[in-house]
Order: sequence, then structure tokens, then C-alpha cells
Amino acid sequence: MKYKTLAISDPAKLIYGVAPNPIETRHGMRIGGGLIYPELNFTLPDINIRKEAMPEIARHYKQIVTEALERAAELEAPGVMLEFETLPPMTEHPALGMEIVNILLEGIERAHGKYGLKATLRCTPNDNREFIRPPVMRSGRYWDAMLELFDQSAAAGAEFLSIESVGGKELHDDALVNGDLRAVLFSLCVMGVRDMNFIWEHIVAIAAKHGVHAAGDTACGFGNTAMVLAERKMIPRVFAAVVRAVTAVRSLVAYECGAVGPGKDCGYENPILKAITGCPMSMEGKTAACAHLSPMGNLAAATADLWSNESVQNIKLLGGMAPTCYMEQLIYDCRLMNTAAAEGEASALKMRDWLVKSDAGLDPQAMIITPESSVAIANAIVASPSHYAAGIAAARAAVKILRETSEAGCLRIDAREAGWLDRMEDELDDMPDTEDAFIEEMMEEVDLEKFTPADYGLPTTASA
Amino acid sequence: MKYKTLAISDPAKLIYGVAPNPIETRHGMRIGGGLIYPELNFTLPDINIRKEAMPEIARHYKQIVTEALERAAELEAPGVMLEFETLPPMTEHPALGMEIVNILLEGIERAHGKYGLKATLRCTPNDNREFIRPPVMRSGRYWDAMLELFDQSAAAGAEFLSIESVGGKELHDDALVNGDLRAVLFSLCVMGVRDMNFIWEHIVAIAAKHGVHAAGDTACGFGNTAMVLAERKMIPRVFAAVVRAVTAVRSLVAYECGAVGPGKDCGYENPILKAITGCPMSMEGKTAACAHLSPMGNLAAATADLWSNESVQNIKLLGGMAPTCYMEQLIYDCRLMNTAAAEGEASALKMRDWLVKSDAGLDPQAMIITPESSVAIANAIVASPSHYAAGIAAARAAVKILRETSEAGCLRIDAREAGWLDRMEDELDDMPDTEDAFIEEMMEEVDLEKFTPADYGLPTTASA
Amino acid sequence: MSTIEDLKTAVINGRRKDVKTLVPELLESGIEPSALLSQALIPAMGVVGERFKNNEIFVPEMLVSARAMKEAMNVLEPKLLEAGIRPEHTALIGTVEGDLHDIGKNLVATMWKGAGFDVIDLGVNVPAARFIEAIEEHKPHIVGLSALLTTTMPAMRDTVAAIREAGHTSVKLLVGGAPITQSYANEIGADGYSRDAASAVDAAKEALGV
Amino acid sequence: MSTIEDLKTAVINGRRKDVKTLVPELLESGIEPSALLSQALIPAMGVVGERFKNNEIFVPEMLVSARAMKEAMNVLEPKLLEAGIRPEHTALIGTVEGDLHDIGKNLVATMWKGAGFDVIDLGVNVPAARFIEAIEEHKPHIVGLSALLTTTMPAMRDTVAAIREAGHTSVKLLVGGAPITQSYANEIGADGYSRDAASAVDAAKEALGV
Ligand SMILES: [Zn+2]
Ligand SMILES: [Zn+2]
Ligand SMILES: [Zn+2]
Repeated sequence: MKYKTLAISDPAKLIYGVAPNPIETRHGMRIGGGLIYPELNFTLPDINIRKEAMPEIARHYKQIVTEALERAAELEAPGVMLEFETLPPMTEHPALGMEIVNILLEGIERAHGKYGLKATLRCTPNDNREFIRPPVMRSGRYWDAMLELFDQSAAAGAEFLSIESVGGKELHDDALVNGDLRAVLFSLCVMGVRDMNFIWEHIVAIAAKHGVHAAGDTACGFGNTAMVLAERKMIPRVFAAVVRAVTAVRSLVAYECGAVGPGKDCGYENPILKAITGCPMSMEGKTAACAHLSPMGNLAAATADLWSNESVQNIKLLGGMAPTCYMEQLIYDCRLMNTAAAEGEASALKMRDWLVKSDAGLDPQAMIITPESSVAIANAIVASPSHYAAGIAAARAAVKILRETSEAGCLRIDAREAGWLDRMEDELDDMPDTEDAFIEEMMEEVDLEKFTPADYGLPTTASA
Repeated sequence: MKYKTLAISDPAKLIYGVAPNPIETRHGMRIGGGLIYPELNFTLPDINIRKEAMPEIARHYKQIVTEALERAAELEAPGVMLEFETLPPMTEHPALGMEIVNILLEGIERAHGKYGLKATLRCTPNDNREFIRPPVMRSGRYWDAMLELFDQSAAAGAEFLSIESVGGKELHDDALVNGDLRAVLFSLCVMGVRDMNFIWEHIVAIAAKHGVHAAGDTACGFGNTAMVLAERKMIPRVFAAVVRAVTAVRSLVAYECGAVGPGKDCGYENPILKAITGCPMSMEGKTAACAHLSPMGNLAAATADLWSNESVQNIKLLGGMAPTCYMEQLIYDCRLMNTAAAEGEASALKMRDWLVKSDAGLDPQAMIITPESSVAIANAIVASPSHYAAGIAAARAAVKILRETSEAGCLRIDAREAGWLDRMEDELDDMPDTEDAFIEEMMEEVDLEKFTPADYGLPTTASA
Repeated sequence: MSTIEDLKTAVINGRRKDVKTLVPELLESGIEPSALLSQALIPAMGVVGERFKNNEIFVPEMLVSARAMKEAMNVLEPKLLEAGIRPEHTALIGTVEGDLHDIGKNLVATMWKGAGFDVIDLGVNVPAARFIEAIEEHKPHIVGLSALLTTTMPAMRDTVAAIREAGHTSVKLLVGGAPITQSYANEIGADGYSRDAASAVDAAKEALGV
Repeated sequence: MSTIEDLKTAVINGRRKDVKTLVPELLESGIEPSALLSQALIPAMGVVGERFKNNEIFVPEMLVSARAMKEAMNVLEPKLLEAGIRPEHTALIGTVEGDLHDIGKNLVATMWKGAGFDVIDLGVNVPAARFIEAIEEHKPHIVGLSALLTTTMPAMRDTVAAIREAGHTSVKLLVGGAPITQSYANEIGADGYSRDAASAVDAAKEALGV
């Protein structure tokens, strides 16, 4: 474990807009330097991404960047992050992805020239490695194409590189639908951590080569899958909340490898990571309802440095194209928070506390990422000798928070879910002492058709 | 003028969630009684409204009410207003409109039974009178059908009756694009006031007959047309701001006739009306970006009792159907404001002031409806001997506010717009002393093919 | 002595009174009516339209120029007709059935007039049959259809289809209005789309290939 | 002595060990394998599915029951085949080309199995040609297509069209996934639509008319 202490150990210092290690962009945004900025995300409506459709696809992205940045300038946003999350064929064929990257970068420069708007681009190639089943994690054409897109987009001017990497997902979906915390820990803290170490070494090297920022990763396919399943009442919220705490251990590896933030919007584990690393973080909540419903619509903003809408199709709403409408909404959200913060630290803290209080008592997943909870879980992580131990410690800390806050009447847990706290605690009590012992046990149980142990530096069989 | 004094004369008392005259609904919402509630608006995607399409149309509304109220219950909204703004054929053929009214009322009762959710319905028939050109304002099939829909929806259980009435619009569109304040005053304060008196007498009688609430009107087709034109840079913002102040005189007539609120969401003149009448008001701002972009996305919430999204089509966003996504966003906005207010009056005031401060200095239209400006304009109105005089007084007050705040450096006015303050002041100086004299002058100028003076109780010619 | 350039300037600045004296003066000096139109009025409105598109002036200012041009046209039109000169392009415009919005439609009509088109405005709430009737009567080169409501978008689609089915396959159909997008325009088979009034002249010229 | 009802209860409660002993015991007592299937297992999963739909239980609990049913089927299936008894309905399922999401698809497969369907899961990222191949091989009554991305909705549309063009006009095509709506299902010519996994059995039965 690289981080032994917390960058922010006082929950009162874990607050939106301010990070101990802010990042300055070329056009002069200071992310984490006092202001919370909007981060706009967008995607295509239902279009088949083929070469022949590229003129139409290019028109969409050009419209998005032009109209959304025009609105941002009209509303005098102090800065804007655009995130380009590619769609699978755009990473598979980096030339397609780069066509869009260039359109977005041109739009950013045009808006800077025309309005003086400070905007910047985060490029987030897909992790396409899972297109082969079982995935090939450390080589092959998906891996090569992904690195190529990272490299070319950084060379072209994308200032931030991110990914929603998928290492460990092979087993995690099943772990979630089965409510299997043990398998969650294996997916995230054994497989996920190993893959993160591998992939982030490469991303950090590419960023360094081009003088851009290796931003961060998210356990989106893990924690957010759990959140959405919980939101649809398919799995217990307390389970999803504990999964969230464990995802922090996996996502932390990016920063251990040299990522500097801002962490990706959909990483609801980011407040924990901000406490540990001091790097600025992007978050999403109510104003990402276009992408997914959320049990922490306000709370998510409490510690954010960028405020995102996660994703919206470029379709027409009555008020304008959807990305433009969401740009407006994000800007007003940020304005309100910045207005409070402009009156001083006490006001910022008051606003932050209202954001937290709005949601924390109503949902276990919200309760897990309050400033207090985040610092508690962060402490549990940095006090651990290994990622394996950190995963268990984070889960234990989460169960403890849920139990204590619900007993204190600060959090209401659904009657159907009450038994799950005991169930998870039992599972944690049964975890082996060492990671090696855990791996040995798990290799007997897991479905080896689903992943390739060697791709994770794991023994092929328990005996090996 | 019925109102001689203000219900709220201290700007510090003009605040969200609290109105001197709150309204209690059947299921126990207290609008203006301390909480700000969401008001959800919705419309159809592109469907031709014909009899044959009614099963599909009914499915849309059923889906909207079911899914949006389910989400409201999950997020534990303390209450929800649904507004059914009909589409023209639904008012033209009240049977079509009533089919939807009943679907919505059933949905409300179902959600009350299943989740205990407190919801209620505002029914807002269109004002179809302008379908004939020149409009027939006081009789005819459009008038009859509209009254029939009011009557039947109130009988069925719609608790609030509203309209966006159009009296005076015949001349107002041209007045706007010509930047002609004199014609604006004629449209709103001569024609509009007369029509409001006529139509609201009828609506109040229908509401009384069924024991429901005559809620309020909006100068949507006037003030919001101006706002949208200004937003698209077609007319000056300072002009739109002054138009907004004048619309308050027209909308006030509903309350003079017995309306009790909540005023309709799209009436940005509502803060002024709240100060005068003490009735609760609905407002819309950033979270109505789905319907129109806004220069006062946060400020609009500062004095609201209901918080609306204005309108969104029932189309699919990634997170769910758009009305459900917007329901979530509204609820979180309200939660944050209610969280602050729960800490006491000082906290509510702090939140309100941040909402105001966020926008007031950046746009003349925002500056016009700050609590201070609203009370100033309200004072100018109630001190006037007639609606005609009130219109001029409101416009003068608005010009004065814009001039003073911009001179004090509290409001930035675009250089291109600066001359318009003088131009408007000159026009106001040239207004005749009496309404009769004004009418006489105007009847010589106006295009009599566009409206029927007798429908407004106006002489057919100047000499008549 | 006054010049064509003076007339152009007077229209740009919206000085109706100046226009009123300049037009007869220039005609008397022997300049052809068609030259006044093509060298003063239309270029003037081009400048005004450009300024509007660049957010240098507001609509009220543009309309003052449009009225100044109209002042000139009141004099010139009969003379042009006499000389057998008709506007090169005729345009029909209307808001589709079920829709009452006319501000945008009116602005487009004004801008097209400024570009020298002969514009026939059918008003609002115009049924497809009325469009077809008017097409047969006026034989326009271009028809502008406006819709402001999502629920009248189908009426726009139906109108486009009805016009084509009635055999009017070469007239250029342009669509616009808040809910309309380029892809919707493509989908319903329109020949052009304008995002706003300011681009309506460009869109018309593009559709006409001029 | 144990009864069919005991087996049903054991499946509902997800008691695999009980199932393991009950099945041979009941078979020995002379009850037909088909009776165990139709009177215990399928009704049990019906109860479980209903509870899930009503938010009384979570997916993990449902899956415990599904595994208990599978335990029983491991014993029963060979016997049913021997007796020439095949499931009444065969279903194919897969996530369309370009899309890697499988949680929803897997849940639907589980629920269909619980309803007694023979389910063949083609996995994720399944090209249209692969669906057609499998239809020709397995002759299913129903095919479930899943898409979770707006950008793979066209692949769903293309797959439906390709299946129909290949002459498979009577097989019922069901679609689902986050971005899919009833009207999209209608538009692309699917026979059914399921908003979520919980309604997938109802949707399948409706499409099959049973
Ligand atoms: Zn994500
Ligand atoms: Zn309105
Ligand atoms: Zn409305």
C-alpha cells in the first residue's frame, strides 16, 4: 500500500471545489483550486457506428460541442470539462475515435477564441478487452487499439486520460446477483487490483510522454452496477453500499500508479479516494438522472470538484439538444455551490452539510460516502497492510457505519435488508487471514472458463 | 385595483416554501405551508393527436404518472403536484382531455394507496380561442369546450384549475419583435386585463361550484416569449425584463377575481404576485432546461412554493423515461432547499440569498425578480389607481431597478442594450395620462384585422 | 447628387423618410428600378441580415430596415411589374395545421423578402390541402413549413408527404421550428432545414442551389 | 411421507439439500417425473418470480431457488427425455452484436427456465447470423434479444429484420434492455417487450398466447 496516511483526515476539510492537490489546465482552470466546475458527458442517439455513418456521427459531436460550449459561455461558466467516453467501435478503430477527439478539441479551441471560455477534454477510451470471452487482458488487438487511442488523443491535446477498466468483472456480475461478498472481494481486490496495476502503469507512461494528466479510473462496472441493481430492487441497498466501499480499494490503485485526478464522475467511491490521495474528483448525482437514477442526488456533490451529468444522448428536448440542456443544469448547480463558497469556508461547509443531510439518512449507499464515512473507510484502507486486507477492512468499516447509523436512528434500513448486515459480517469473519490462502480457496471454486488466471498473474490452479 | 397593500412588504419574508395564504390539498399537502414541493409537467412525444391514437396516448400518460409517482415515492417526496397542460385537441374535444385527466387522477390515487404518496392534480386547459383569426374571445365552440373541460376536470377531482390565457396576444407578438413598449402596455394592461377579468370570473365560478381551487394564470405567451426571444438574442434582455414587470399587472387580475394560487410555474412574474397577494406560487428554472433555457435558473427557486420542470416529452433517456428523470431532479432540488429550511428561518434565508446571488447580477430579467425588486415593483403596482397606471408604474420601476443596479455595478448590461433604457423611459414619458386617451390613440394605430375590440369591451374605432 | 449607395445606407439604417425621397430621386436620375432593387435594397438587407446573424443588432432594428425596404418597394414594385420583372424566386410559408406559432415564421418571411423573394404568407394552422392549393396557384420555388410543438411535428411530416403525393416533387421544402432537427428534416424528406430565422436565407439559397 | 408440496416448498425456500433427497424419494414413491416438474418445480418458481416482481425478495434469493430447481432437474431431465417428454417451449436468448451486457439477459434466462422453458443462451455480442443459425438448429418458439446501449439498438433492429428476412416469420421475437421501449419494440417489428427481468415470463407467455 503506497498511501499510509490520509491527505484529508478531517471530515470538515473534505469539501467540494477544494483538493489538496489541484490541477491546472492549459486554458487556466484550476480543478480542486476553489471552484466546482461542470463536466459534460454525452453520447449518440441510436446510430449504428459504422464507417459510412461517420459523417453523421461527426455532425452530432460537432453540434454537441458547439452548442453546449456556446451555452456555457452565455452562462459565464468559469470553466468546463468535456468528457469523451468513446463507444466500443471508436476504441477498436482508433481512427474513428480520433476523428471525434479532434472535433471536440477544435470546438474547445473555437469557444476559447470566440468567448474566452476555459474548457478542456477528458478522453476515456472503452476497455474493450472483454469483447473476447474469456477476455485477453494484457495483449491482443483490443489492448493495442486502446493504447493507441490513449496515445493519439493525448498527442492531439486531450489533457486528461481516464478509463472505466473492467479487470475482475468476469466474476463480479455473478457475485452481485448472488449477493456474494466473498466473490466481490476476489473480483475487486485480487483480480481488479492486479489488472489496475498493469493497465495504469501504461496509462501513466502515456500521459507522461505527452505532458498530460493520467486522471483516474472508476469501478463503474462494479459499484454502479450494484447501485443500479439496488435501485431496481434486485439486490439489497446495504449490500450495494458495502460493495461501494470495497471498490475504493480497486480504484485507489490508479493513484498508487501515478494518476493525479480528477477521478471519473461515475466513481461514487471518489470521496474516499479524495480523502486518501488529496486529488480532485468528479462526481455525478441528481443532474445525471438522464443516465441513471440515484439515491444520493445531492450528497454526491458535497465533495466534488467537477459535477457531471454522466451521459445523455444527443436528442432534442423542447429546450434544446439534451447535452445543451444538461450543460445549463450543471452550470446552475455549480453556480449555487460556488456562490456559497465565495462567502467563505463556513458558508461552503454549510452548503456541503445541507447537501449531505439531504440524502444521507435515506439510503445506505448515500450514508457510505458522507464526509465522515468516507474518512472512516479511507482510514481503514490506509491502515491495512495489503489490498486484500484493505478490501476486508473497507467492507467491515462499511458494515459498521451502516449498523451504527441505523441503530442511532440516523439511517433507515429496509426491514427486508436488516439480515444482510449479519450475513455480510459472517462472510467477512470467514475470510482467510492471508491473500494467498484466499486465492487458493477461490481457485477451487471459480469458473475458469470465465477468465484467464495468468492474465492476472494468478496461478492457474490452486495447486500451481 | 383590489390590492392596496402588500401581503409581503419585507423582502426578507419573500421566501420559498412559505406563503401567507397556504393551500391544503385533499391528501394533505400544504402548499406554501413551509415546504417547497415538486410540480411535474410532461407532454407527448411527436404523436398526431387523433381519436385513433388515443390508446397510445393514454398509454403514454399512464406510464408517465405511474413511473414518475413511483420514483417520487421511492425518494420519499413529501408531496407532488402534477400539472396536466392539455394539448389543443384535448381542449377542443373535452372527452379526449377527460380521458387523460382520469388516467392521471387514477394514478394519483393508486400511488396514494400503494405508497401513501400525497399527490394532486392541476388541470390547465389550453386557451384555444386564438385558433380562429381574429380570435373570438367570449363565445363560440372554443370557449364553450374550454369551460366544459374546466368543469368536468374539477368535477372529476382535479384540485387546481389554471390556464395560460391569451387575451392581448393578438398584438403582443408584434409589439415584442418591434421592441414597442407602448404596444406591450396596450396588449397587457388594456386588452389583457379586460380579458383576464372576463375569463377568471368564469374559472373562479367553476372552481367554487366543485369546491376546488382556482389557481392562477401566467403571462407565458407574453413574458416567456420575450424571455425566449431575448435568450436567442433577438430582442434586448432589458426590454424583456421590463415586459416581465408589466406582465405582473395582467396576471394579477386572476387573483383579483378570486384565484388563490399556486400561480402557474411559467409565470416568472410570480414573485411580484406573491408579494402582493400572499398566495403560493409555482416557479421553474434550471430544472426546466428540458423546456427552455433560462437566465435565472437558480434565482427562480428563491421564492417558489412549487418547483417545476415546465414540460418534457415522454421520451426515453438512458436513466428512464424523461418525466421520471425530471421528477427525480425536482425532488432533489426541493430536498436541498427543505433541508436548509428545516434548520430555521435564518438558514432558509441564507439558501434563498445564495439562489438569488447566483444569477441576479448576470441578467436583467433575473434582477427584476429578486425579492427586493419584486417588492419594489409590487409596491409600484398597488400604489397605482388603475391597471393602466400600474402597467406604466411597473415598467418605470423596472427601468429604475435596472438603471440603479447597473450603475451600482450589481448588474452587467450588455453595451448593445444600454440605449434601450433611455428609449423605454422616453416611451413611458410619452404615455397619455389617462387610459381613455391611450385607447383613443391606440385604436387609430392598431391593425383591426388582428383582433375584435368588442371582445375586449373596447370601442370599435377611436371616435366610437 | 444622391447615389445608389445612399439608398443602401438609408435602408441599412432604417431611415424610412430618407428612402421615401431617395427612391424617386434616383429613378428620375435615370437609374433602373431593377438596379435599385439589386444594388441597393437586397444588398442592404443582406448587410442587416448578416449583422443580425452575428448578434450585432436585434430584431426590432432589423424590422426597421425591413420597413424602409418596404417603403421603397411600394414605389418600385409597380414599375418592376410594368417592365415585366418579377422576383426570381417565389416562396410560400406557413405554420402547419394545429400550430399557432407565428413569430418565427414571420421573421423568416421578412428575411426572405429582404433577399428579394416574392413571399406569400399562408399564416398559421395551415392544413396540407391549403399548402397544395397555394402551390398550384403560386407555383413557388420554395415552401417553408414551421412547427413549434412536438405534437404538430406529425402534421409537418404529413404535409411534406401530401405535397409530394400531389405531384409537386420539384418545389423545395424547407422546415424549421424549435422541435425540428436536421435529422428529422432528412427523415421526413424535406429539402432543407433552418435552425433559426437568421439562417433561413442561407438555407433557402442552399436548397435552391444559388 | 414426503409430498409434492414439500418439494415445492423446498424449492421456494432454496433448500438444495432437501431437494436432493426429496426428488429420489418422490420418484420412488411412484410419482411421475413430469408431475414433479409441473406440480412442484414450475409452480415453485412461479411463486418465487411473483415474490420477486412484488419486491418481496431479492435476486440472490431467487437464484438460490433457481439453483434448487436445477438440482432437481439434474435428476429429472434424463428421465423426462427417456420418457420422450420435452419442454413445451424452447427459447433462445442473447445480447445483440456490439453489446456486452449480460446481467439482465442472464436473469431473463433464469426466469424462463423457471417457467419450464428449454433455454439456449447464446451469450453476449451475438451477430444476427449467429441468431439465425441457432434458430435453424434449435427451432425455438421464442427468441429474446437484449441491448443496453443506445448505439446497439440499431443492431437489435437489424437482427430482427435479418431473422424475418431469413424466413423465420413465426418465431416470437422479444426485446428488452434499458434503452428499449414498447414503441421501439413495435417500430422494429418485435412481437413482445419486457420492461424488466421480472416481467419477462409474462411477456413471453403473452407473445406465445399461453
Ligand atoms: Zn461510468
Ligand atoms: Zn407556459
Ligand atoms: Zn407549464
